[in-house]
Amino acid sequence: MRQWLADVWEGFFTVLVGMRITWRHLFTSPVTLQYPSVKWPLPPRSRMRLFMKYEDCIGCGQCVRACPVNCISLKAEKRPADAPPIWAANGQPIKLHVAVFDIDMSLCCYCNLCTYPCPTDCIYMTPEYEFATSDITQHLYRFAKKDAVFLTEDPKKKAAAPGAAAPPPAPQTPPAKPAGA
Amino acid sequence: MDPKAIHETLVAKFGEKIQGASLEAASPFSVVAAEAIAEVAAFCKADPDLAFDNLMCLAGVDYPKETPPRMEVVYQLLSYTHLHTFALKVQLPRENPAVPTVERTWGVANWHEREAWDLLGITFLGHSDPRRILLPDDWEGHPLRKDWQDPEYYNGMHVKPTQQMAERALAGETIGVGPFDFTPPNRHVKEE
Amino acid sequence: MPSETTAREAGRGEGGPVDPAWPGQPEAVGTSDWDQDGLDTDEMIVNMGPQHPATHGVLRVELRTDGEVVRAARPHIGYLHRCFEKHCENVDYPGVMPYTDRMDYVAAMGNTLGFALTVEKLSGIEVSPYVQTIRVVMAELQRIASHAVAVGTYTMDIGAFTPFLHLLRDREKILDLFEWTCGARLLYNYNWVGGVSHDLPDGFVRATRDLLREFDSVTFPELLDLIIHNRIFVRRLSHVGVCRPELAISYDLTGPNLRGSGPARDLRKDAPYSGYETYDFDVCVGKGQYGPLGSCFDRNWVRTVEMRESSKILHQALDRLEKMERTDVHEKVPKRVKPPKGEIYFRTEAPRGQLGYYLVSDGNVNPYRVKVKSPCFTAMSVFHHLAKGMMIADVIALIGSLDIVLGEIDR
Amino acid sequence: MDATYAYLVQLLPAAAGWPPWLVVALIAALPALACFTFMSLGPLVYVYAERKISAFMQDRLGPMRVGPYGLLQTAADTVKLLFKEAIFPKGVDRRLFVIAPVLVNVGAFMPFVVIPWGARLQPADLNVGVFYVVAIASLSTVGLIMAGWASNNKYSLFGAMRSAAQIVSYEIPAVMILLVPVMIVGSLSLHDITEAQAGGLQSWFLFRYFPLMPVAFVVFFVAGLAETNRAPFDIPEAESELVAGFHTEYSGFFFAMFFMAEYTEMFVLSAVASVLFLGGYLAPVPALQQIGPVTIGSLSIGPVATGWLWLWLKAWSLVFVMMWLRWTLPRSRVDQLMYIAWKVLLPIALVLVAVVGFFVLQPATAGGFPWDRWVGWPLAALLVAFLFFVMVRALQWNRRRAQELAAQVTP
Repeated sequence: MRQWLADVWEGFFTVLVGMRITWRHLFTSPVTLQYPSVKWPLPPRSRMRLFMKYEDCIGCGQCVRACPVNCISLKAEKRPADAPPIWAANGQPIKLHVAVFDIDMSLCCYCNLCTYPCPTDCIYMTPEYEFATSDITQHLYRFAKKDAVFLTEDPKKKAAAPGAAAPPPAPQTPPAKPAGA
Repeated sequence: MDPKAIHETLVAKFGEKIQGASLEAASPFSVVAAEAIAEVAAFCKADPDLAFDNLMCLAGVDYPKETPPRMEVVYQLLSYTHLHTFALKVQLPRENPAVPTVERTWGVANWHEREAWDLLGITFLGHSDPRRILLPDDWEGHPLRKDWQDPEYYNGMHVKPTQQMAERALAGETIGVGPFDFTPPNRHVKEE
Repeated sequence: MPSETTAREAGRGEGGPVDPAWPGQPEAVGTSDWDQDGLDTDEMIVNMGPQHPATHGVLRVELRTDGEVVRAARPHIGYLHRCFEKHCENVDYPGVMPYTDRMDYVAAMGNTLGFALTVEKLSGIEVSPYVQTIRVVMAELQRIASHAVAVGTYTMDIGAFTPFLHLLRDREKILDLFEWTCGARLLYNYNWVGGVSHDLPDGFVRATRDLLREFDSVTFPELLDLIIHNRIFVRRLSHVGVCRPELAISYDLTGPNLRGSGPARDLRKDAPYSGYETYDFDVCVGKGQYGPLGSCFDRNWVRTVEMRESSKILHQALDRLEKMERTDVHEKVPKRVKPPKGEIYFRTEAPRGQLGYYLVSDGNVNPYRVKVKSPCFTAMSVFHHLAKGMMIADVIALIGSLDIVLGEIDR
Repeated sequence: MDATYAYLVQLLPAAAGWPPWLVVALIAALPALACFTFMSLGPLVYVYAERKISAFMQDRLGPMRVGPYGLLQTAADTVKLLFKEAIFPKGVDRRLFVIAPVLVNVGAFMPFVVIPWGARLQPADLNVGVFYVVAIASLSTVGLIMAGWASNNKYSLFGAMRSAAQIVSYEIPAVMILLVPVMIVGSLSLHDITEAQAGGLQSWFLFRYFPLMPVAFVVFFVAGLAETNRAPFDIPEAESELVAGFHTEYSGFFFAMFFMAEYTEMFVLSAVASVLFLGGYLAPVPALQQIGPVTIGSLSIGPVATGWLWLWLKAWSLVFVMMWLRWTLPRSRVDQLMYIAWKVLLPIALVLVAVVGFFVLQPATAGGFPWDRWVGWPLAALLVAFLFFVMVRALQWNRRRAQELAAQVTP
């Protein structure tokens, strides 16, 4: 009987304790957001959609080899010998003509492994995350451009040359790159 | 007990049936004759000095390029009493590999052995429930074998994706979006 | 309250195939006794899953029930099988990392940490203390996040929604920290062989401290009050799914599932890695305060208090981080990860238990063979033993208390 | 009926000359129509309230999209449900499948006939009102079993069986408790029961025989929760166990009908509980029973009877408590449910009936009042204060114990 009473009382009491907590939460401010109208500010390192800056790609194919899911397909051919020399923004000469650079974002696993080996940092992940479509072919991003405007001067030489009027248009590359991956 | 002592205990008990050992490796192990594994396992569990009451992992490995080609089953043992670990290894022929089950010693072996059968095709003699576990029941073949070829179809479905979009694009189909004439943010986030 | 036992006894009492091995001589465990043809007339087969709301993913359980009482249960797994182990043989070591993330997607940090440590051990790489401390911080934050999901979804299985969302709220804050650090919220690819992918951002320590303070002082006591000590919750669980230590060890239950049965075995104490031996923390075990030791309540209880212990470890690790000099987190990352020929079995204490990697290397850039001993896989293998004689509602409680993630079972 | 007739004649003086059958049909149809419209629109509000309340308790926002603050969300949902295809799965018994939701709704709506909204605002003042409510509300059980059986689904069948067992068990303590006010009043008419509580807050039955009637109220409320399948007794539709219980296979409009019935039952139960214990349409202070007449300039309004408002408020606050409970508590198990019904509620109810019956027979306490006013009320104040004190102390103790248990986790 005593056990019975204690059980009943404890059942009743723990219910009240729980109710007290939910009552308190009734008046705390919500933590959720109204998503499309209010957006969470993303931290700068967010890894979302991949982007490849075609003007800086030297066609080395390291990203293709690093990708664990084979979502990058690249076709590069030798530039003709008589073509004018061009450079990537960090001063790497572009020896190959990148005919095709496709990223299938429907396969991408957002692991960020492709961005590390890139010698010119032309492939990187952007904080853009709203790219859902109802057509899966819209997830094949074709980065190769027919009419790309390349740097025709070596940016390093230009920067070093005395009296260079303006800095090169493309942003500077980061100084050091972590090894590996 | 250190691996050497464990190995010696096993050799003293089973003699010829312990065929070799590698005691300096990162995970030391003894090689046990296939037909003896069940009794060795039972001994390992029952012996108070060894007291391997836990089978941490049971893995099958396929070595087609070794001479002779073989399959291995590796039993990773742990004793919760003494907190020492050891491994037993069984070497099997690649054709019709079969080894006695140890599920009566460690209950967990039931599923591990089913998995080894499922993915590598190693038969466990005397197993109480020799069904596939991860793959569908009507799957043919054992994918973790090194000579495994993906089938074209399974139940009328393409096992491989028909053709990836990138291949279609390379073949000249006009799909996909681009080119992109802007530079989105985040380019040099690596340096910060 | 005697009703819990009577229900089970009714299941084991008259008629019906009663398993002689339950509650189990360890010699007889391991056999399965599903007899499809021997169905009694008053029994029926209930198919629970793979689309059942409470099977934590795509688990399918066949139940042979007599009324509400389960006579026999047979779990079917593999609905989420992606053959992770085959993938590993075809990609290089850094490329394996994203795949390990996707096994236990609720606790991805633990998976990558385990694989990174395995490869490091085989190749003889020692990471700096700074990286080790970062890894500990991340692993413990992940443990809190993972247990929050485990306990939260468990309360939802039992029928209470509110604690689930309260816990997810705190988990989101942890995920914010992860996103801040490495850019991803769920699948991080953060632990690398020989380092971590990003250094901690400035202000990380302070933000983590704020989070922990709120967790310790608000969420955790509220969780205990709201649900864990609730009488209905206790009554639902405290006599259900009792797993004795011998059975647990024989079936290789690890982590909170094993500790819920009594043995205080934690790899962070028994075989420390990443400098866990230098932290002061306790191993949480089930106490059986409301019923027999090893019940669903005890397993859940261990998870609950482990969050508190993780927070204790985190406080110490954050103290060290503040004093420590920063080193390059990529310092030891090899240009090409090529471990020497050999094989290794290495295990870490992931949130769900011992996560073991059996790695065979033939000296190439690709692993020759990777076998994962996932804690959920072994935890699920004991299911048919514990489920016998339960009621259907208890089956849900049992699945939840084993805290399975189907991505890891099926791999 | 008389009142309705009076209204009718007032509105349409010509109606007095109509043939009697038409008049009778009209005076029967008008309140029925009014009742039904009011009540069937009710669930729109309840569902919205439930979603908002649950959201706030879980630190969420709840529906916000449709209309300002999501006010039109339930309307949109209703439209969606009405336009959705009603799917008949293979093997259902079509006739029963269609009748079942109708029957459940009949059981849910019919009790409104006898609920008094004011001294003369009552569709029908049956002299067996209480009995009628109990009898007609049980009709929905038949509907639930029909639904479970007709669905040709094992989960539905489980749900139906559970609900049958549950409602039959909980009917007994509920009816026992209903006896208590009936004994005090000596009438089964809900109107008479309400009128017997006239005289302000202190003469409500909740506060008579002080320690007894609150307990009776709680018992009745708990039994009512079980009868309406609300948490923590929502096991017939326990979504984590039985997917959705008896309405697993229902879709579209039929599902909407079950949904409507559930919320209507909630309101019915709350209204009946208010009538029996909280004074029904009576205001807590007699002066508030009617407002007015208010004279603004030359315009004179009133007197306006506020009875309907009071009943509505009381019922609503009980509905709120039900929602509050639902979002706090986990679900209990079938056998525990039976335990609570037979071993907790029924003994308490029996004791209450006996003791209150004794008091009713005693001339000194027959009205309930002399004993109450001078002993009960001070006692009540003391007891409430004491309970408050105990609550606070126990909370502190609970917190401390939780912390202790969390602290000493080593074996």
